[in-house]
Amino acid sequence: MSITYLEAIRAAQGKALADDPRVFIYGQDVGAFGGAFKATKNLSQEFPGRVLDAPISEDAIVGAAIGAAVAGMRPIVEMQFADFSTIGFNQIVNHAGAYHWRTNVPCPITIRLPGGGTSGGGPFHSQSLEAIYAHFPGVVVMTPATVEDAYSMLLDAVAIDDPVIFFEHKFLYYHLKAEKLPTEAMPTGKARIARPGRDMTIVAYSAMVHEALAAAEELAAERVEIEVVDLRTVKPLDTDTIMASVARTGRLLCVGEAWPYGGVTAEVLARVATEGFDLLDAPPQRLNAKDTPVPYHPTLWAAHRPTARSIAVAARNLLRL
Amino acid sequence: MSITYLEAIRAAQGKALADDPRVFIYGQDVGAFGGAFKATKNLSQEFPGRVLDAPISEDAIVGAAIGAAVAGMRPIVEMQFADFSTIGFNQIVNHAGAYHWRTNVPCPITIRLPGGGTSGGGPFHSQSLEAIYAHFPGVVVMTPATVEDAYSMLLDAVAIDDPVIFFEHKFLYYHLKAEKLPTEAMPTGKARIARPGRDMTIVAYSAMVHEALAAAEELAAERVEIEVVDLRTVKPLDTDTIMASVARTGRLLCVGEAWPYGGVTAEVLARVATEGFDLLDAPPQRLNAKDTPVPYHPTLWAAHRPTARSIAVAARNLLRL
Amino acid sequence: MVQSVVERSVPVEDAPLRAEYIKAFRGMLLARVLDDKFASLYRGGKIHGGVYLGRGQEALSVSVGLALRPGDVFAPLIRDGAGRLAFGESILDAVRTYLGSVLGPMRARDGNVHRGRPLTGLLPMLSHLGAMVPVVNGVLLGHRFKGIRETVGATCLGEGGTSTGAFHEALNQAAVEQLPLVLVIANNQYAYSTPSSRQFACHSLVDKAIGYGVRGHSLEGNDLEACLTVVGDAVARARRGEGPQLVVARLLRLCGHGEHDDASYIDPALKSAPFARDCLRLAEERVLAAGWMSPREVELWRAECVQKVEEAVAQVQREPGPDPYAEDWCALASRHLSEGYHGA
Amino acid sequence: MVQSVVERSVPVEDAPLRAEYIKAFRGMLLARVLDDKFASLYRGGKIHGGVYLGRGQEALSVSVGLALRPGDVFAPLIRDGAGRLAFGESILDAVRTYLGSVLGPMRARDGNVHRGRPLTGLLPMLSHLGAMVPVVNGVLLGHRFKGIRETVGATCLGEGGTSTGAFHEALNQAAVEQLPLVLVIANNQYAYSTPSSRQFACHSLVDKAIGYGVRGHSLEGNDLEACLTVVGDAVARARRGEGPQLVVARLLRLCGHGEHDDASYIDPALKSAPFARDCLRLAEERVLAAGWMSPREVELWRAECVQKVEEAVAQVQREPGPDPYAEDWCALASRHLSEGYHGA
Ligand SMILES: Cc1ncc(C[n+]2csc(CCOP(=O)(O)OP(=O)(O)O)c2C)c(N)n1
Ligand SMILES: Cc1ncc(C[n+]2csc(CCOP(=O)(O)OP(=O)(O)O)c2C)c(N)n1
Ligand SMILES: [Mg+2]
Ligand SMILES: [Mg+2]
Repeated sequence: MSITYLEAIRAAQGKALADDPRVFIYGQDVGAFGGAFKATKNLSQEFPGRVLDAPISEDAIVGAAIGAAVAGMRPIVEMQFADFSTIGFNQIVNHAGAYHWRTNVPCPITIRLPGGGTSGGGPFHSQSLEAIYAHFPGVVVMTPATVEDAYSMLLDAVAIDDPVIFFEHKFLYYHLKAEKLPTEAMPTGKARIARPGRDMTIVAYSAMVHEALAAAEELAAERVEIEVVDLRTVKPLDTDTIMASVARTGRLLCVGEAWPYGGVTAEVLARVATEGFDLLDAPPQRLNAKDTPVPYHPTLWAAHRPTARSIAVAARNLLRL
Repeated sequence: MSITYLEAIRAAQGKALADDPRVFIYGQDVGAFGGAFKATKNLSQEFPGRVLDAPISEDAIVGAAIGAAVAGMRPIVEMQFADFSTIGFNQIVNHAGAYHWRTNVPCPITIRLPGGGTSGGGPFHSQSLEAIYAHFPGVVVMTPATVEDAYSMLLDAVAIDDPVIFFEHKFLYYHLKAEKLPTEAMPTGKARIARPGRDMTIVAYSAMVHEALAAAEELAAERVEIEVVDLRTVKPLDTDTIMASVARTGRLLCVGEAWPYGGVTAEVLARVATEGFDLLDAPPQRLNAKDTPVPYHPTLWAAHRPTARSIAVAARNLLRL
Repeated sequence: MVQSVVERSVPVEDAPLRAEYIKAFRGMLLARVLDDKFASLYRGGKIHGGVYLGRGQEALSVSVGLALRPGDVFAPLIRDGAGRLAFGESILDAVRTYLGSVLGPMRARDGNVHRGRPLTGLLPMLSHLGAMVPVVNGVLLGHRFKGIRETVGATCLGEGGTSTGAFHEALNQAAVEQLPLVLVIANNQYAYSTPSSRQFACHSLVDKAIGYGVRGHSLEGNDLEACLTVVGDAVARARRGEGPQLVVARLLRLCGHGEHDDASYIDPALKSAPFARDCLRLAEERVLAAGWMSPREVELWRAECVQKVEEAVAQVQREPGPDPYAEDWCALASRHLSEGYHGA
Repeated sequence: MVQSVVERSVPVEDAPLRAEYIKAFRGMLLARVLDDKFASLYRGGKIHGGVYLGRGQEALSVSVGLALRPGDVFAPLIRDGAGRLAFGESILDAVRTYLGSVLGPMRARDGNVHRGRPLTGLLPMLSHLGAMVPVVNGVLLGHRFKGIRETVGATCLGEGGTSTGAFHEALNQAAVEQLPLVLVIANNQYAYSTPSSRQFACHSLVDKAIGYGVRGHSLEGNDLEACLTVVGDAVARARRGEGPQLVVARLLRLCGHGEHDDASYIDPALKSAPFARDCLRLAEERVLAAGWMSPREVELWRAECVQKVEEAVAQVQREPGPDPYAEDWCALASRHLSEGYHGA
């Protein structure tokens, strides 16, 4: 038996619904249809009345989730694509994000955002928006890179008393497989050493973890041992694990699929430069998507985002510094 | 005669309207009333039919500005507060920002966002959102800190063939004064040395330039010469000027009124760490608002944002490193 | 879609609503006195930031508060001082929030009209107009999930707020889910300085009801009896499961947008329209004319209101403001997930 | 507010609209052939990303395109292949965008239905539903400022798109400004898998018109004559300065949401409703029955369409895709303001 990243997300939602009567799911086409990506397949049949189809009203969807949370529920919102969350932006960052701080009442909502690029997705079905959410106070931003994390972090997200922005990567949905679902997991907020190494640290998250691992594999043949850190949660950022890794390797490359300006990679570099300056044997580097919209055409798209190849090139350059 | 920051903004709009028939102004209460802050005072009387009151529809306001720009106009949009731009977010970042790249047709709109904190403003009338706009491709983000820049950069903004997000700081509106309006100006995209010094570089923008200058003044009494760089435009970021200053001083403190995660300060630190690592004699530092919503109460507010005092403390600490 | 239109009510000699009317009038007067105090504190420089009053809108607002009961949810807006008090908000909560006492419900973190106690059903507003409507829907959905029956959710908007996408998405959402939402629109002719002619083009905002498939009600918002009747009817219908109710009241704002604003843009012609008459004065005339209260009773109550308000203000002025050094700057409820990282 | 409701039209022996009807029918057929080709290219794995067809919606869509003229502006949506062609979009533009040719209007940067040429009045859609409506308003405002008269702006939405805040804000904006906007709603019963019962609760979407103060029109969207008449009337009224027009058509989507979708969720009962009949077949029956075209003429035109489409596809398949090394990754029109900084 093997289970995909997407199935893990479905399974986590099924478990959350089964375990906790406060949980419900709200989003476009999530009901009988099972969602645009089938992440809620069969759930409306298994849990009648608890998986609600929403109108095309992202602002009202998030607003209602906030109200339900205040009334004691644990809503999971599915946006059809992360890109459409820009319509629910105000409710997410201003209302949900500030709720606990203003009122002392928690606002436990989980917003599932199918994000990241796929071939042919184009400018508005490919975005990686983690940084704009992480910029705001009061939210937790998760970016699971593995099947196991997709499962256990989503369960965590539902359990957490704060708004969680859960970026699931569409590129990983079908391709990424695991043997079985985990029974235990690292705590939220802890990064993971996805591959140990001593010559350089590559910090990555979401789909980029796999590109980084592939690059590390490639460089292993050149007798370079790269440590890959999977952030798992980009906010809070596990600065300790990053710093400990950089202390071992002396070199840092941070990779993100999002745009560079003010991205997660900028935040990681800023923190390491500030707090780990003396650990560095070379200037820290980052690799991001190009600063243009995400292109539609596969060959442009492949050049727009970081890939194992471009990461390997950047890593080799960094080793030479 | 003296002219305030706010009057400069009014004057620039008057000049833009007078010089270019393609210019019009659209926003809530901007007409006969002259705007919530009076930034368009008398303009509807002076330019009949060219200053339009809008309904409370930020999304449609920006959308209409985009359409008008495509039809050859040069709209200036006023949002009543920068915070409300989260409602027009999708049109700004996705539609306007991607327009030229997708279609090869420019989208010259100027969006004026009265931003930043004032005493008693509270969580939703105080935000500094420059970083979330700068994260997106295809926009120019301006943050004038002086009366002269408020004037000349706004004229530039209207002339530029791209969407310009123009952050005017409410705290500077009435307090900041100049003798007269400038007749020439630095080009957009160039940072300014607001105060020369050789011991440390403080990079700041918008209202924080004045806090930084006050801190520099304070430290001057301690025989420390601080160079203050006013970014003027946060995107594009004038990395050259920053780097040249850091090359002179060896020390960098970057100050922003926005939240830290992925802020302009993170971007500046990341670039300096990457490209100017060897110029640094000490770890680069940053100072930001606390990672919570902006508090309503003046004493909380004063502790939430960087001030001359906290900048001076941070600067002294950095000098000791 | 059926529409109830109530025109100005004809005074009934001894209406059965006598007790309710008196209660409402007293609530309106208390709200006015509190508002007046805020205005004077503002003029005296004692309040940080803006002050937003409900002058002229008390009849409508109080009717909303009175029609609700414990367990219901209410998301008032900037002109709902009367409705808040009627729903059970204390004078202290209002004063503490305006004066920035840490003992207030917002603990000086948020101010003025941005106050509430979500767990008692009083939702603190977001500044962004329209944003409260879907949140009320969500609470009602939550009640439905939890099997809590016969609760109602009410929220108020100005006519300007109807131009927001949030209003539209949420009213439609309530209609699709058939939620017991009562959405009260105070068409006070202006959104800040913007007249209705620049805000919408329909004949009356109640004409929107049919396009959402909800019941519409319209009334003169300065007529307390009409307000009590129509809002009461709307709330009762929602409670009975008849789905969302859209109430549209016509009135005039008898103050500036905020206390910084002299409202000089208001068309003088409007000021002499019947719907522009002060609802509080009309209600007072009515209780006196009907002999429901004597002039002395009214004066006693006014004096009592002043005393309550003065006492609250005096108490709060002795209360501590926030201590920034005691503040731990943690936005998350899950403290263990807080980075505590502020970029410094 | 006045409302024109046109029920299914009674065939007129030799209607004056004969020429227009034939033109429309030919346009529908071309659009169908092109759509079929996209579907087969998709099945053959030749298209990256999704394919969205207008099958069953050609009568409505073509009527919009035909009612417009040069100088007008049109913001089509995902099911407007027919309207695009009628408005003047070339087959090549469509094929090049789907196949990612750099010679296409979007230069392989954007794909499938996200195409247009703003300077010819054909606005490329944003994916976010509803977002095109205010942009059309803006173009019309621009025309007003520039003194360009009697141009019309049309845009289409599905019934699902009416739930967006963008739709609401923009229709209200058009009404306040009295813009010549024609907003055409294709109520094809489903938004992706979501039936109208989960999308809105009003009786008919045309009931929204009165709440905006705009004229509403409703019709059966598979009746080409009704489409030509009603859409033509709406466009003419807008052009005459009668303000925004809301057109609501009832029909059924005769394909999946995209070609990846088998649409198995569609209620079989709906499929046998009169409004579910294929508009193209109905139009063909009509031109044949009226003797406006002979069967052979129809077949010749169909063959010609196939040939045009095949030629375009063959040509585009020989055209280059984008060269990432030639790409300068500059999102700004003001190249001198581009940082050229990509974080690498
Ligand atoms: C989305 C949004 N845009 C702008 C504002 C700024 N603003 C605050 S109150 C107001 C006018 C509100 O008018 P109306 O809704 O009619 O209520 P009234 O003040 O008349 O009671 C405006 C524009 C806001 N709060 N929210
Ligand atoms: C704001 C927004 N939310 C979600 C989507 C995803 N989406 C694309 S098409 C679609 C269904 C549209 O239904 P409808 O408007 O009825 O048009 P139809 O496809 O039936 O022609 C959805 C939900 C989107 N494009 N924009
Ligand atoms: Mg109003
Ligand atoms: Mg549809």
